[in-house]
Amino acid sequence: MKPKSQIVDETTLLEQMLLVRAYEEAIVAGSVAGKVPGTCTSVGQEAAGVGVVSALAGDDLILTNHRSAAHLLARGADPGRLLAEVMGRRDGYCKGKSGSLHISVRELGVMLTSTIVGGELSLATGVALSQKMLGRPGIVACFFGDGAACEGVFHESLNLASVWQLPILYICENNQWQAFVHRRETMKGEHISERAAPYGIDGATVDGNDVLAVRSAALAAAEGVRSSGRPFLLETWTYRSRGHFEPDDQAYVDPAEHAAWLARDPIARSRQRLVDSGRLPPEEAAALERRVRERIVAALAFADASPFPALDEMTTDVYA
Amino acid sequence: MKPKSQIVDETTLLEQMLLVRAYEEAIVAGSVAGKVPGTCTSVGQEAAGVGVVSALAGDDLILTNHRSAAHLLARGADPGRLLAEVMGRRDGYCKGKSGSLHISVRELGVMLTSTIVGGELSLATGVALSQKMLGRPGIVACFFGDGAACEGVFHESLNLASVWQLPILYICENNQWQAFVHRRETMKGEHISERAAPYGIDGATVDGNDVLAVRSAALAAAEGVRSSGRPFLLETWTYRSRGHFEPDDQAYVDPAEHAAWLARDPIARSRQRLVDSGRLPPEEAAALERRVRERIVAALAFADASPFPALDEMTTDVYA
Amino acid sequence: MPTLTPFEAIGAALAEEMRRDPTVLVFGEGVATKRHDLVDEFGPARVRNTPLAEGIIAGTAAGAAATGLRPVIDLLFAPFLCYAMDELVNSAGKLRFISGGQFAFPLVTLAMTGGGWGVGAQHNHNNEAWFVHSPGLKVLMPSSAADFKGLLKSAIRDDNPVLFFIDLALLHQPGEVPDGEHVVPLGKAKVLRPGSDVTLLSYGKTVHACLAAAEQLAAAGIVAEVIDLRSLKPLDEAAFLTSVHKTGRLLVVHEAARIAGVGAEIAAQVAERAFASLRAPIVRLGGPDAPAAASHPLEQAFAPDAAAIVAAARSLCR
Amino acid sequence: MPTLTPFEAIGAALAEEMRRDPTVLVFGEGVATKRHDLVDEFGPARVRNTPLAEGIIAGTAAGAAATGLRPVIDLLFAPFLCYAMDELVNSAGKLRFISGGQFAFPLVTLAMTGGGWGVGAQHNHNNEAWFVHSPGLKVLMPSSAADFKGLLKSAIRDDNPVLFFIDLALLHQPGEVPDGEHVVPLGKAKVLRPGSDVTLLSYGKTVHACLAAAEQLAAAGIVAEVIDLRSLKPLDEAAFLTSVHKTGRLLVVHEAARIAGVGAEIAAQVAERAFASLRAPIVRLGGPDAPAAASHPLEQAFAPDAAAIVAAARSLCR
Ligand SMILES: Cc1ncc(C[n+]2csc(CCOP(=O)(O)OP(=O)(O)O)c2C)c(N)n1
Ligand SMILES: Cc1ncc(C[n+]2csc(CCOP(=O)(O)OP(=O)(O)O)c2C)c(N)n1
Ligand SMILES: [Mg+2]
Ligand SMILES: [Mg+2]
Repeated sequence: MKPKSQIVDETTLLEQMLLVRAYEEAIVAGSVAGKVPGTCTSVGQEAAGVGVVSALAGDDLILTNHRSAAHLLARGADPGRLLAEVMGRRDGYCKGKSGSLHISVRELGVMLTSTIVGGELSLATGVALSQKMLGRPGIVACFFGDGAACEGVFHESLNLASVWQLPILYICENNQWQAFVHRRETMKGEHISERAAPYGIDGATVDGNDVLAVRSAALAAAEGVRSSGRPFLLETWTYRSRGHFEPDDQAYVDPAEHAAWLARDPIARSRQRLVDSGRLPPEEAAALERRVRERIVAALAFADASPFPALDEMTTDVYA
Repeated sequence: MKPKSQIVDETTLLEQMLLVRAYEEAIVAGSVAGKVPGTCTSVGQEAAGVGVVSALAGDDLILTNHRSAAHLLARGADPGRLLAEVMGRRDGYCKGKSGSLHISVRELGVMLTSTIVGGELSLATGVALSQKMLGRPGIVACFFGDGAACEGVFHESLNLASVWQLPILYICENNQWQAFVHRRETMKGEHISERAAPYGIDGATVDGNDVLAVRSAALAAAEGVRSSGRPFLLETWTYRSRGHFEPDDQAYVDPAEHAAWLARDPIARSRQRLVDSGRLPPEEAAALERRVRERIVAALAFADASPFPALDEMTTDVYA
Repeated sequence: MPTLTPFEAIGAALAEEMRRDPTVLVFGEGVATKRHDLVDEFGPARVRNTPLAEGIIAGTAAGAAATGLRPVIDLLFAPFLCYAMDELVNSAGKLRFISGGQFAFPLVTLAMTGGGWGVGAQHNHNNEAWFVHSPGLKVLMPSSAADFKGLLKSAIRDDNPVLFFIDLALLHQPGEVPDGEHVVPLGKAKVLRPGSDVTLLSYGKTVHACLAAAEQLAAAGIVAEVIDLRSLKPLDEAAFLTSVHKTGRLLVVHEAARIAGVGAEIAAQVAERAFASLRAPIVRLGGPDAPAAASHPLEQAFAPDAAAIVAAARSLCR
Repeated sequence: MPTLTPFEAIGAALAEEMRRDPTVLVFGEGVATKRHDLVDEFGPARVRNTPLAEGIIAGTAAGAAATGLRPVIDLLFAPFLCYAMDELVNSAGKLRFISGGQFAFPLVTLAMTGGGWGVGAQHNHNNEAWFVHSPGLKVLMPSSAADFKGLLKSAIRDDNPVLFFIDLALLHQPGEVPDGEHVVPLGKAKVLRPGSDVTLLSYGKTVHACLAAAEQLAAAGIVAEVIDLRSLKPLDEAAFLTSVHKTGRLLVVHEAARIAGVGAEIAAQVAERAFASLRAPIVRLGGPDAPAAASHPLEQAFAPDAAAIVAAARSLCR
C-alpha cells in the first residue's frame, strides 16, 4: 500500500507551512501582550518539519522536542488544542501540564516528546524496539537539533539502533543554533549527517528550506528504513530565524548570516515557485493565507476560552 | 629536549611486561587462595599498556580505568604499594580506600582513575584544559576500553577536545571484550579509531600485541598531540586473555578465538624477537624473569605486612 | 519450600513472568551471558546483551514501556544509575504526568548496591533515597529470597517504573521461597518479629542485623518489634505508625548514608503523625556521609551492625 | 547599599572572584553569550560557551578542578543535572576519598530550579536533596541577593564541589547587597526574625513565604522565628536545634517534594536531638510527590504559600 502521505502536492505543503507560521506568530504576539507564555518557535524551519512529516505514513510514529510546532501541525494536530496546551489550559493535549515544551499527541502518533535535549534520542530506540518486536508496521521518525547531536546519548542511540537494527529515521534539524550558541562554537565540521558512518548508518543532508527537496529526501529515507528495518540519518540544513525562546533580542546573531538566511525563507520560496509555475494563482495564495489566519484566530479563541485545570490536577497522572 | 622515554630499548619493555604479568599472576594466585580480592587483569594486553606509557614524557599525565596495572607499573609504580592497595591496606597508594579498581598515583602523574566506564574520558578534558590554561608542558594520555567507546561521554569528550583544541592522546585498548559481552555484539565495524573523524580528529589502529609497534605508533601520536595541541585517537588492537574480573570461568568465550590470540601473546613475541635477534641471550631472559618474580614476591610480602587502615579512616578524605 | 538464592529467585521471577506475558523482556550489559538459561527458553530477542551505555538502556526501556513492552533492565551497580538519571527521572518518572496521562511506563530497573564485594565507592553506593524523592517512580529493596521473587513479580506487573535494588551481600544467601505463584504486593511492609518496647525498622541486609539485635535485646528483657520495609516507595506508613503507636520508640536502620536518607523520611513522618505516642527520641542508624571504602574492615563498618542497634535500642529504652 | 538582582549578584561574584584569582573560570551552554561582560573583561579562555553536553561540562570541571583550576559551571536547569550525575557524584564527590586524599575538587555548579517560568517538570524540579544525600558535595540555595553574592564567593573559594541552586522565582528580584567584599560562610543559617512560639525553617523562595506568614502570625499573637537555612550541606544544625530548644515547635518549608526532601533530614535531626524540647509534632510543608505542571495556577500551587504556613503554624500552636 502506498501511504496516503505520498499524494500530497506542494500547495498542501505550503498551507501547512503557513499554518505553522501563523500559529507561531500568534504565540509571539500573545507573548508580547503577556497573554501567552513564551515558546521556542520554528520560524524559518517550517519546510524541514513539514517536508519530513509529509513523507511519513499514517502508522509511523514521531518523537520530537521543544521545537515541535511544525511536526505537530503537519501531523494534523488541532491548533486550538495546541494553543490551549501552550497556555496551560484544560483542553490542551496534555491537560495544560506540559505547556509548550513537551507536547505529545498519542492519537496522532506523536509520542514521548521531551524537552531534555537528547531525550527523544534516548526514547526513540525503545519505541522502535516495540514496533519491531510487536510486529507493527510503522517506522519511528525522531526529530532532534544540531545541539542534541552534541549530547552523548545521540551516539548511544545511533549505535544501539544500528546494532539492534531498529527502524528509525533520525532527522537532525540543523538550524545552526543551539540556544544562544552557534553550531560553529560547538563542533568541527558542518554536518551532523557525517556522524552516522562510524555506526554503520547511512546519512544525507538536504536543503531544509526547500519543502519539496525535504519531502523527496524524506520519502526516500523513510522508504529505506521501512524496507531495510535499519536506521537512517537525514539532516535538514536550515535556520532558526527567530530567537531561541520568546522573547529573545538575538543580539548575539550575526546580522549578515541572518539576512542571508531570511532571503531563503522556505515559505516565500515555495509560494514563489507555485505562483511562478502557475500552479497557485496569486489570489488563491492570498485566500490560502487568509484561511490559515482565520483558523488561528478561531484556535486562539478556543484556547482562551478553555479554563485552567483544577488544582487537584497537580497530583493526577503521576502514577498509573 | 628529547623525553627520556624515547631511549628505552626492547629489553626494558619486556621487563616491564614481565613485571605486569607476574604482578597480575600473583593477584590471581592470591585471589584463588582467598588472600587477595579479585581484580580486572590485563593479561594479554601488556604490550598495549607498556608500549604507550614508554612513549610518554615524564611530565605527561595519565588517566586510566579499572584495568590499569600495565599503565601504573610501566609508569614506575611500586608493586608493593599497588598490591597493598588491592588488598585494602594502609600503605596502598590510596590508603586502601580504592582497592584495585580506581588506583591513582598523583606523584607519578596517574590522575583521577575512575572505574565508571567512561569516567576517565569525562575527566581527561578537564585535566588537559588545566595543562593548556596553566601553560604546563605535558600532554594527557587517556586510556579506555572498546566498551567505554559505547558510552555517550566518549563522543562528548572527543567533540569537546576537538573544539577546544585540547592536548589529549586518547588510547582505546580494544581488547575485544566489554565485561561478558564481545565487541561484536555492541557495535558495527571493528575499529574505534574510525570514530574520530567526524570530530575532526585523526585516528589510527596499531597491533596492540607488538610492543615495538605500539611504542612507535604512540611516539608519533604523542609527538603530534604535543606539537599541535590537538587530540589524537590511537587504538591498540589486543585481547583480554583472562576473564573480566577474577575469578571468571570464561565459559562465554569462543575457544578458537581465544587460542588464536594466545598464539600472539605479546610477551612471548617480544621475548622471541629479542632472543632470535641475539639481543637477549636465553639465560639473560631467564634471569630477567627471575628478577621480576623476586620483586613481586617481595612486593607481596610488603603488602601483606601492611595493616588495614584504622576505622576512623572511613570518614577522612571526604571533604577538603 | 524450595531454597533459592536471591540471584536464583530473580531468575525464577523473570522466567515465570516472561512465560506469563510475552511482552516482558530483559536487557542489559551481559544479562544474556549471565542468564543464558533465559536465552535458551525465550530466545535472543527477549533476553539481550546491550552496548555499554546505561543512558540508552534506560531510555530504550522507557520508550519500549510506553509503547507496549514491559522491559526489565539490569544496570548492574547502583552508581551506574548516574548515567541513566535523565531517562529514569525525567522521562520514565515524569512523562506520564507531562503528557497528561497519555503514557504509562511499566519498566523495572535492577541495580546492586551495598558492601560485600570490596569494590569501592563507584560500585557501592546506596542511592535509593534519590528515587524515593523523585516523582512517578517506585522503589523496592527486599531482604529475603522470597521477597526478591515475589516483589520482582509484582514490579514487572506494575504499570509504573520501579527501581529494584539488590543488596549485594544478600545475593547469594539462600532462603526459602514458597512454591508456585508467589507474589508480594508493593507498598506493604512486613512485621518479622512482633514487639512492644521499641520498633526496629529497616530494609535490605540491615534487616538481618535488626533481627539479630532483637534476639540479643530479648535476652536483656527488651521486646523489639522488627519491621522490614521492603517497599521504599510507596511507603507502608500504616505499618510503621501502628508499630510506633504501640512501642513509642523508633530506631530506623539502613546502610545508606544517614543524611537525607530514607530513614529521614520515616523519622519525619513519625515525628509528625505519631508524635503523641513517642516516648523517646527517634534514632536513625545509617552510613556516614562518606563514600564506601574498598578496604574490607572499612567497608564492613559502614553499615550499622547488630551491636550498634542493640546499644541504640538499649539507650532508647532506658 | 547598592541594589542588585540575584542574576547581577551572581555576575558580580563571578567578576570579583575572577579578578582575585586567575585560576577561576566559568563555562557552560551559552554562558559566554549571557555574561558577555565577563568575556570582555576576562577573555574567551576564561568565559566559555560549551557544546550542549552536561556530562562533559561537569567532567571537564572536575578534571580541571583536580589539577589547578577553579571552574564554575552553569548547567542551566536542575533537571539537566541528570546528565551530569556521574561526573558530579561519582567523580567530583568520591574521587577525593577513593584516591586517599590525593585530589581536591574546587568547583561550583550553578543550576536554576523552582516554579516561576511555566516551563514544566523537565525544567522545574527541586532535586537538591539528592546532592545532600551524596558524599563529598556541598549544597547551597540562597534566598536574598546579598546571599547569592556572598555565598557564591565562598563557594568559589571552597575546595570542595559545591552545588549552587538558584531559585528561579528570585533571579530577577532586586535586593540590597553590601558594598565591597561581601562573603557569607558556608554552613551558617541566618535567623531572619527572632521568635519564641514556633520555628519556621526554610530556604530559597519559601523563606519569603515564611516571613510573610510570620507577619500574619504576629497579628494573631504567635511569635514565629524565621530561619533561612541557606546552606543545605553542611547543615547548620546548631542553628535549628537552638531555635527548637527555644520554641518547642518546628515547621519546615520548601518547594521540593516533601517525601525524602531536605525537610525530612531536619525533622529527623530535631526528633532525635531536640526531642525533649518538642511541644508539638514536627510539620513539614513541601511540594507534592508529583512533577511540576507548566500550567500557571498549578505551578504556583506546588510550593507552600504563606496561607498554608500560617494555617500549619496556628494548628501547631493551638
Ligand atoms: C539537557 C538539556 N540541556 C540544555 C537545555 C536547554 N536548551 C533547550 S533547547 C536548547 C538548544 C537546543 O539546540 P538544538 O538541539 O540544536 O535544537 P534547536 O533548539 O536548535 O531546535 C538548549 C540548550 C535542555 N532543554 N536540555
Ligand atoms: C558505567 C559503568 N557501567 C558498567 C560497568 C561495569 N563494567 C566494568 S568494566 C566493564 C567492561 C568495560 O569494557 P571496556 O571499556 O572495553 O574495558 P575493558 O574492561 O575491556 O578493559 C564493565 C561493563 C562500570 N564499571 N561502569
Ligand atoms: Mg539547533
Ligand atoms: Mg574491552
